[in-house]
Amino acid sequence: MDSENLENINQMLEQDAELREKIKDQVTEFDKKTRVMTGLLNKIHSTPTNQLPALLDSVQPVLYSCSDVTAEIADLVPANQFWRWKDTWCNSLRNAVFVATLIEFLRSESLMTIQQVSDILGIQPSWKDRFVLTAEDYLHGVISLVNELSRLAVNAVTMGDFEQPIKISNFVKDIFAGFSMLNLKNDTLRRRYDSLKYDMKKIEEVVYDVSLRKLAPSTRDA
Amino acid sequence: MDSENLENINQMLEQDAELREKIKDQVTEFDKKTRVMTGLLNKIHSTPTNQLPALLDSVQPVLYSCSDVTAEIADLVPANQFWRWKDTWCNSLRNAVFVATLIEFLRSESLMTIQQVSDILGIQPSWKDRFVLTAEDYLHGVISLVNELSRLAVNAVTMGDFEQPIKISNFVKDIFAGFSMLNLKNDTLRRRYDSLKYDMKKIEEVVYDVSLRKLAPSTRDA
Amino acid sequence: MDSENLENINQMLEQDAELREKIKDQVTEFDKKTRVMTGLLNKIHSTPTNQLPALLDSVQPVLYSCSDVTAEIADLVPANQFWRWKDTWCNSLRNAVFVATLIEFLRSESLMTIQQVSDILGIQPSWKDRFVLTAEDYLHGVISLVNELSRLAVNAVTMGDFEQPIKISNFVKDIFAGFSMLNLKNDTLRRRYDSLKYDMKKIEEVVYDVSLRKLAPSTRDA
Amino acid sequence: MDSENLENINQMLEQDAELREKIKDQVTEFDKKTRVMTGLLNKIHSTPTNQLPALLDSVQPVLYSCSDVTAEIADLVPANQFWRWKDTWCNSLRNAVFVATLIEFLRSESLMTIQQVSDILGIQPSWKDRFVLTAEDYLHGVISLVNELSRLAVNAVTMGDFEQPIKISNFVKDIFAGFSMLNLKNDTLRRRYDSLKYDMKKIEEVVYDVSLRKLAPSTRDA
Amino acid sequence: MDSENLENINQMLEQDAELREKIKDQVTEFDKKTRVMTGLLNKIHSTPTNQLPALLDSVQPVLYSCSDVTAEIADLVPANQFWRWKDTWCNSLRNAVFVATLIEFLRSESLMTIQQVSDILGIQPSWKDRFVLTAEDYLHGVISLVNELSRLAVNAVTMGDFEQPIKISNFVKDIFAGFSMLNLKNDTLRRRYDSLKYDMKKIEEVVYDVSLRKLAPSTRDA
Amino acid sequence: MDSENLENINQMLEQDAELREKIKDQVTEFDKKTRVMTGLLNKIHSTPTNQLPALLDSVQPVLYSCSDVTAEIADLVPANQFWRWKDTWCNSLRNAVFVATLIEFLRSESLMTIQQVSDILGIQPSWKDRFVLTAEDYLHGVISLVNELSRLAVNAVTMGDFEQPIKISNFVKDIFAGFSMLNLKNDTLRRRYDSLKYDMKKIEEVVYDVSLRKLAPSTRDA
Amino acid sequence: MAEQPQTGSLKSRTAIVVVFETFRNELDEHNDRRERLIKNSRDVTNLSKKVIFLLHRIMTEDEPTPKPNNDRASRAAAKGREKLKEVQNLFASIRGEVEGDRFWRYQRNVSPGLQEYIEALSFAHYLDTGALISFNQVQQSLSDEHGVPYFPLTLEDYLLGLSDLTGELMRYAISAISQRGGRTIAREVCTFVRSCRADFETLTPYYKELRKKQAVTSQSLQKIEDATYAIAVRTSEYDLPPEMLDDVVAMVSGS
Amino acid sequence: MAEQPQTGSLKSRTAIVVVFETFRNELDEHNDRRERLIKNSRDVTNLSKKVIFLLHRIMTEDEPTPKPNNDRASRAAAKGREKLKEVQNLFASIRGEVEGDRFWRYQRNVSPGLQEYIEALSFAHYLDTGALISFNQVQQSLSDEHGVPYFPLTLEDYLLGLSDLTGELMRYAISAISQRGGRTIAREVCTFVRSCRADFETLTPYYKELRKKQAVTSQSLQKIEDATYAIAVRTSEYDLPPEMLDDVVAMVSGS
Ligand SMILES: [Mn+2]
Ligand SMILES: [Mn+2]
Repeated sequence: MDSENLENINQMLEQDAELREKIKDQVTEFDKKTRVMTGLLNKIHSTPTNQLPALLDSVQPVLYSCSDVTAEIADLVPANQFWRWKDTWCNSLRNAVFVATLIEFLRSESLMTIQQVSDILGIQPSWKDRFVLTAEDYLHGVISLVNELSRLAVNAVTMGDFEQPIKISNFVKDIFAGFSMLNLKNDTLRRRYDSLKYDMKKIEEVVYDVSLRKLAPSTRDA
Repeated sequence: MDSENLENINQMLEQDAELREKIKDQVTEFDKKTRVMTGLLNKIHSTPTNQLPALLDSVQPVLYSCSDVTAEIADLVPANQFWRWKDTWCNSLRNAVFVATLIEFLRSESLMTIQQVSDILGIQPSWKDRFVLTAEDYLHGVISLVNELSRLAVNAVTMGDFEQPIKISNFVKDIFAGFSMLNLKNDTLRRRYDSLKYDMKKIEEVVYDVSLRKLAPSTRDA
Repeated sequence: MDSENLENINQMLEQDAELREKIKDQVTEFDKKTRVMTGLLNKIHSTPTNQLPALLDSVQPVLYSCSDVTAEIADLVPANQFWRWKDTWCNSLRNAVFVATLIEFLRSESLMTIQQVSDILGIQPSWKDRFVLTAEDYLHGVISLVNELSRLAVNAVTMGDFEQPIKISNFVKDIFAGFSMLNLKNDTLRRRYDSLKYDMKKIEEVVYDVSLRKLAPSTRDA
Repeated sequence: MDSENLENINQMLEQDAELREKIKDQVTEFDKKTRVMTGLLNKIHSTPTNQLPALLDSVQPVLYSCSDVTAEIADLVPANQFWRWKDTWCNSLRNAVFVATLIEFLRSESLMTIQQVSDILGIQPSWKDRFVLTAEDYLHGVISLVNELSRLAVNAVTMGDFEQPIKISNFVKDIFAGFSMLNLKNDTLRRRYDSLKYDMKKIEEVVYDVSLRKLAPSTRDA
Repeated sequence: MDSENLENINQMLEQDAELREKIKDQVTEFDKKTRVMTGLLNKIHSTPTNQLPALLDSVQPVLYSCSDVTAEIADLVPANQFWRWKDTWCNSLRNAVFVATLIEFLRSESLMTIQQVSDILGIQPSWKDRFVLTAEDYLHGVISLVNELSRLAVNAVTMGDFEQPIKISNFVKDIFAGFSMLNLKNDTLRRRYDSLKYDMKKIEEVVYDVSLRKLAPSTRDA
Repeated sequence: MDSENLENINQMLEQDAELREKIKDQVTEFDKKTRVMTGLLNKIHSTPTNQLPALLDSVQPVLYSCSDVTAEIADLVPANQFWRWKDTWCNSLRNAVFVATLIEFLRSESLMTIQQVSDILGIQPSWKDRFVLTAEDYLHGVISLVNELSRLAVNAVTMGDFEQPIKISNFVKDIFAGFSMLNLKNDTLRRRYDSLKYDMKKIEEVVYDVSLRKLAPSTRDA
Repeated sequence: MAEQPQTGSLKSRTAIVVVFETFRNELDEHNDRRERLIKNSRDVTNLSKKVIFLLHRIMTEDEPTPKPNNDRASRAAAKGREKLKEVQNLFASIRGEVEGDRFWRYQRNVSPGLQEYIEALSFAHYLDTGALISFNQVQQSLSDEHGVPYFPLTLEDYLLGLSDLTGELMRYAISAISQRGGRTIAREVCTFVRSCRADFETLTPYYKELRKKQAVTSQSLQKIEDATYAIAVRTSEYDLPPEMLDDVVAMVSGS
Repeated sequence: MAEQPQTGSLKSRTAIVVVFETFRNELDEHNDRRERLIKNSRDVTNLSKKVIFLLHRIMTEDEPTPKPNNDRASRAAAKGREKLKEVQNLFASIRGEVEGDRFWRYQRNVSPGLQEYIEALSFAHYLDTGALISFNQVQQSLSDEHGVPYFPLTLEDYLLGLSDLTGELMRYAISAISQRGGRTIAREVCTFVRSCRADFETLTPYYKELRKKQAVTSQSLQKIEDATYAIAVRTSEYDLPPEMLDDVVAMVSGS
C-alpha cells in the first residue's frame, strides 16, 4: 500500500475510534440521567395519587437537564452522520421519551406528541443531520409507557385509587387504536406492539374488577 | 393519540418503506453488475497470462457502467441519510472494489487507492451525505482481492506461469504490512485480516515450491 | 452444465421469484383488509350491546370484498401448487376466519362452519388445487375467536351487560368440548388449544362474579 | 360446534395423520436405499480407478429400484398435494440425485441433466401434481456431488491416479460457472453454493501439486 | 467392526425398535382411555352436585379398564428397564392418577394414596422393575387434581353449591401441607408446585366471597 | 439496603471501575509494544540469515522496555488479585513471550525458559500474587513461536538457506516432546497444541524436500 | 538428572522434557483442585436449597395455637441458620485450597454454591429482621471465630445471591396469602422487593448476569403486586377491618 | 403416630403429611445418589482423559533404539490398560448404586464418564490389535472377576465412545507422520477410520447424538486423508522406496 493511501485510511479509522469514545462518554451521561429519572418514577407505584405532583416536580428538572446532553452529542456528531451513531444513544433516548410522556400523562392524562418530546429534550431543528428524535424511537418510548401504566393500574387500586385505572384504560385504548392504524413491519416495534394487547387486557380486567364492585365513583352509578 | 401526531408518524413510516423498496431495486441492479464481473474474472484462473489483457478489457465497460447505479442510489438517498442506508448496498460496493483493484493489480501490479476506486465508480464529492466509499468498505474489498490472489498464485503455476506467484507474493506482503499498521478493532474487518495470514502463508508456499525446483527465472539463479 | 439444462433451471427459478413477488402483493392487500376489519371490531369492547349490529354492519362489506383478493390469488397460483404457497397468506386467511366467525357469533350466537366461511370469502370449489380453506386454518381462526370472547366477557360486564358472559360461556364450552374430541398432534394448533383452557377459566370466573352478585337475570333466580 | 362440522374436520385430520404415516413408511424405504448406495459409493475413495466400473455396476440395480419407491409415493400423494408432502422425502431424493450424478460422472465425466435423473428414478410426467424432481432438489444433489469429488481428487492421488483430479477439476469448473449464472436467493442453496468455492480451491490445489511435480501424463509435458 | 459385533449390535437395535413400536401402540391406547375419562369429567363443572355420582359411575369402568393396558405394557418392558421406557407413558399415567384421585375426592373428600391408585390401575408388586407408579408421577397427578379443583370451586358457586368450595379449600390446604414437606429441585415438579399456590389463593378468594356473603349454611346457623 | 451497605458497595464498584480503566490503559501500551515488535519480526521471512542479528538487535530494546509496562501493571493490581485481572493482558503477554523466545531461538537455537522470559520482562518474584508469567501463557507463546517457525522454514529455503529448516525441525521436535508430557483439558491450549502437529508436518516436508534434493551441506558431504 | 535447566535456555530435548514435566505437575494439580472445588460447590448448593425449603416449610406449616408471625419467623431463621452452619463448615474446609491469590483463580468454580448459600442466608435474615443482609454480614458469616474470612466475598456473588432471594420472597408472599395474617406479610414483602429491585437497578450496569436476573426480579415483583391487588379489591368490597374478615372466613371454612 | 395412612384414602392433614414425608425421603435419597454418581462420573472422565494422553505420549516419545512400532504399541496398550484398572474400580464402586432397575434411572448421569472411558479403552485396544473393540469386550471390562457386569452397557454409550475414538486416532495419525515409519501408521489409521465411519453411518438413524459426532468423524477422516495425500504426493516425486526416503532424511537432519 502506498503510504499516503495508508495514512489517509489510518487517520479515518483513528478519528472514528476517538469520536466513538467521546460519544460513548456523553451517552453514559445521558444514561445516568434517565436511570435517575426512572428510579424516581418507580415510586409512582407506591405513592398516593395526591402526592404524585410533588414526585413529578422532583423529576422535571432532571428531564430538562437532558437538553445539555443532547446538545453535547449533537455537537460531537459530524455533519450527516446521525444515522451512523444513533444506535449508540437510542436506548437512552427511548427512556427519555418514556419519562417525558409518563410525566405528561400523570399531569394531564394526555399523550405528548413527538414534537413536544423533541422540544422538551432541547432537540433543535438545525441538528437534523446530527441528532433527531425518530418516529421509531418515539413509538418505543410510548410502548414502554403503556407497559408501565398497566402496572400502575394494578398498584393504584391497591393504594385505594379506583379512578386511575379508568383513566389509564381510556388513555391506553386510544393509543392502541392509534398503533393499529400504523403499518408496522415485522420488526422489534411490531413485536412490542403485540405485547400492548396483554397490557390492555390486564387494564381491562382491573377496570372490570373496579366496576363490578362499584368501587369507583364513576362506576358506582352504573 | 391525536390524529395529527398519528398521521405525521404514519407518513414517515410509509415514506421509509417506499424508499427502502426503491433503493433495493437499484441494489439488485448493482448486484447483477458485480455478479457479471466476478463471473468473468473467475476466468483468470484458467486464462494464460498473455491473454489476460483481453479478458480485463471485457470487464472494464461493466465496471465503468457502475457509475450509473451509484448515481441512481445517490439520487434516491435523502440528504444526510447515507449511514442509514449504506448497509443495503455495502456488499455490492465491496465487490466492486474487489473487481476494480483486481483489474488494476493484473494490469500494473499496483494497489488502487480508495480515491481512485471512488473515481472509477463515479462517486461524486458532492454526494458526501448520501453515497461515499468508506475506508471500511475499501479494506473489505482489498481483503477479498488478497483471498483471490492466493488462489491465482496456485493456478498460475498450474498454467506454467512461475513468475506470477512471485509478483503476487511481493504485492501481498506489502498489503499485509500495511494492514498490520492499522489499529483495527475486534470486528469483522479484524477477523478477515486474520485470514490474510493464511493467504500469505499459502502464497509463500507456492513461491517455495517454485524456487525449490528453480522454475522461475528469478529464482533459478538464487 | 450443458446450456439447455442450465437455461431450463434458470427459467424455473426466475418464474418462481416473479410469482412470489406477485402473490406477496396480493397478500399485502388481503392483510390490509383484515387489519381494517380487526381495527373496527376492536370497538366491540367499548360498544354497548344494542349498538353492536350497526358496528357489525360496517364491517360486513369489507368482509365480502375479501373475495376479490382470494380470486386474485387463486388466479396467480399455478395448478397444483396450493401447498407450495399457502404459508404466504395463511395468517391473513386465519384473521379473515376470525372476523367472519366473530360477526356470526355476535349476530346469532352460533359457530359458522368451515363451509360457510369458505363461501363468504368467495372460495370456489374449482380452486381446490390452488386456494382452499384448510381445517387447520379454520381451527386457528376459531381459537382466535375464543381468545377475543374471553376479553369481551370481561368488558361486557364493565359496560353493564351481564348476560353476554353467560352466552359466551355456553358458546365457548361447546367449542372446547368439540376441540377435545379432535386428535391434535403436538404442534402449534395443540399449543393454542391448550390456551383455550385459560380463556374458558377466565370466562367461568366472570360468570361466577356475575352470578355471585346475582347481577344477570338468569342467575338472579338461581 | 355442530356435529357435522366437527365430524367433517375430524375426518380430515385423521386422514392426514394416516397418510403421513404411510408416506413416512415409504420414505424410510427410500432412505434405506440411498443409504445402501452411498455406503457402497463411499468405497470410491479406496478403490483403484480400474476397479471402479465393477463398483458402479453393483450400485446401479439399487438405483434403478428407486423407481419402485417413487411410484409408491406418487400413488399415495393425493392429487395436487405434491408441495404439501415434498419436504418429507426431499432429503432422500437429493441423495438419489447425488448417487445418480456421481455414477454418471465416474462413467462418462459428464453431468446428468435434471430430466435424465428424473427418468432414472422412474418419475412420470403424469405425476406432476404429486411427485416431481424440482430444480432446487436437483441442485442440492449436484452440490453434494461436488463436495464428494473434492474429496475424491485427494484420495485418487493417494491411490496413484494423477489424472482423476484433472478430470474432476475440469468438470467442477464447469458446474461452478453454471451455478454462478443462477440467480439464487439468500437461502440454503445460496449458502451451499458458497461452499463450492472451497471445494474448487481444494481441487485446484491438488491439480497444482500434480502438475508442479509433473506427475500426470497430461501435465508432464507442460 | 468385525461381523459378529456388528450383527450383535444390529440385533439389539432391531429388538429395541420393535419394542419401542409395541410400547407406543399400548401408550396410544392408554392415552385414548384417559382422554375419554377427562372428556367425561370435564362435565363436573356444569353438573349439579347431586348428579355427580351418576357421572362418576360412568367414568369408573373406563378407569378400571386401564389395568388391561398397564398389564400389556408391564408385559412388554424387559426386566430392570422400567426407567428406560417410563417417559413414553408417564403423561397418560399422570392423567390416570388425576382421574382416580378426582373421582375419589368427589366421592369421599379424601386423597387416594399412591398405593390405592396403583391398585386401581392394576399395577402388580411383581412388576417393580418394569412398571411402577413413582412418587413423581403420583405427585404430578395430584397437582393436576388441585388445578381442576380450583376451577371447580368457582363453577360450584355458579351452580349454587356453596359448600363445595369450603370442602375443596380444606382438602387443598391439606395437600399443600404435604407438598411443603418436600425438597424439590428446579424441575417441572417444582414449577407446578409453585402453581399450586395460585390455585390455593383462588380457592381462598371463593371461600372468602362465599363466607362474607353469608351464603354458606354454617354461617347461616351462626 | 441500608445506606451504609449501599455506600460500601458503591465505593467498591467505583474503585474497581477506576482500576479497570487504569489497567486497560497500561495494557493498550503493552499491546502497542508487542505490535511494533511483531511488525519488525515479520521481516525475518524476507531477511537473509546473515542479516538477522541486526534485525534482532533492533527489536531487543523494545522488548527490554516491556518491563516498564509490567511494573506499572504490577503496581496497579491489588494484593492477591492476579487471577482477577490477568485476562486483560494475557494476549499482550503471550505475544511478548513469543517475541522473546523467537529472538532467543534465532540467536542460539535454544528455548528460553519461563524464568528467563519472566526476567527479561522484568517480572519480580515479589509480585507473585499480582503479576506472574503463568505456565499457560508461556506455553501459548511457545506455540505461537512454533507456528511462526513453520512459516520461516518455508521462507528460509526460498531465500536459499537450507540449514535453517533442519535446525527448526530439530528444535520443534524437542518442543513437541515437551508438550506431549502434558495432560490437557479440552481448551484453547489443547486446540493449539493439536495445531503444532500440522506445523511439525509442514516442517518435516521442507526438510524432506531439502534432504532429497541434497541441498543441505551435511548431505553434500555425505 | 545431570541437566540444570534453570541456568540458561534449553538446548536439549531432555532438558525441555524435564521442564515440561514440572508444567504437567502444575496443570494436573490445578485441575485436581478445580475438581475438588466444583464438587464442594455442588454440595453447598444442595444443602442451601434444602435450607430454603426448610424455611418455606416452617413459614407455612400449621400451628396448633396461632402465635404472632414474628415468633414463627425467628424460629425459622434460627433453624435455618443452624443448618447453614454445615454449609459454612464446607466453606471452611476449602479455605486452604483458595488461599492468597488462588481465590480469584477458582472464583468461578466456587461461585454457584456460594450464591445459593447467600440466597438461603439472606432469606433467613429477612425472616428474622425484615431487612436485607449487608455485604459485611455475609462476609462475616464466611469467617472463622477470629473474624478472619475463609476467602474474600465478591460483590458479584453477593448481589447475584440477593437477586435470587426475590424469587423465594415471591413464593413466600403468595403462599402466605392463603393464611391468617398473610395479607400483611404480602404487603410487607411487596414493599421490600420493590426496594430490592430499585437498589439493584442502580447496580445493573456493572454486571451482565445481574441484568438478566433483574428481569426475573421484576416479574416476581409483578406477581406480588398482582396478589396484593387481589387482596385490596376483595377487602374494598366490604366495610370490615381486615382482622375481622379473617375471623369470618375462619369460622365459615372451619379451619 | 396413630394414623394408618395405608388402610384407605387420606382424610386428615396429619395423614397426608406422614405420607409426604416418605416421599421426601425418597426424593432426597434419589438426589443424593444422583450427586454421588455425577461426582463419580467426573472422576472417571478425568482419569480416562489422562490415559488417552498417556497413550499419545508413549506413541510419540523418542526411543533410544528404534524398535518396530508394534512393540511400542503393545507396551502403550499395556500401560494404558493398567491405568484403566483404576477407572474400572470406580465403576465397581458404584455397582450397588445402580443395581437392578436403578441403572436406567441414572444412566444419563453415568454416561459422560463411561463414554470417555470407552474412548480410552478402545484407543488402547486399537493400538494393541489394530481392531475396533467389540461391545462384548467393553461389557466384559466392566464386569467382576466372575464375569458379572457392574451394570449393563448401553449401545448408545458404546457407539458414542467409539465415535470419539476417531478424533484421537486423527491426532495419532497426524503426529505419527513426522516420525520414522509414520507413513504406514497414517495409512493404516486412514483405512481404519474410514471403515469406522462407514459402520457408524448405518447406525446414525438410531441416535441423534451419533449423527452429530459422525460429522466430527467425517472431518477427522478428511484430515487424515489430506495427510496421507501429502505423503503420497511427496513420495511420488522421487523414485525411492519409502524406507530409503526415511533414511535419507534422517541422515540429513541428523535425528
Ligand atoms: Mn431460588
Ligand atoms: Mn477425545
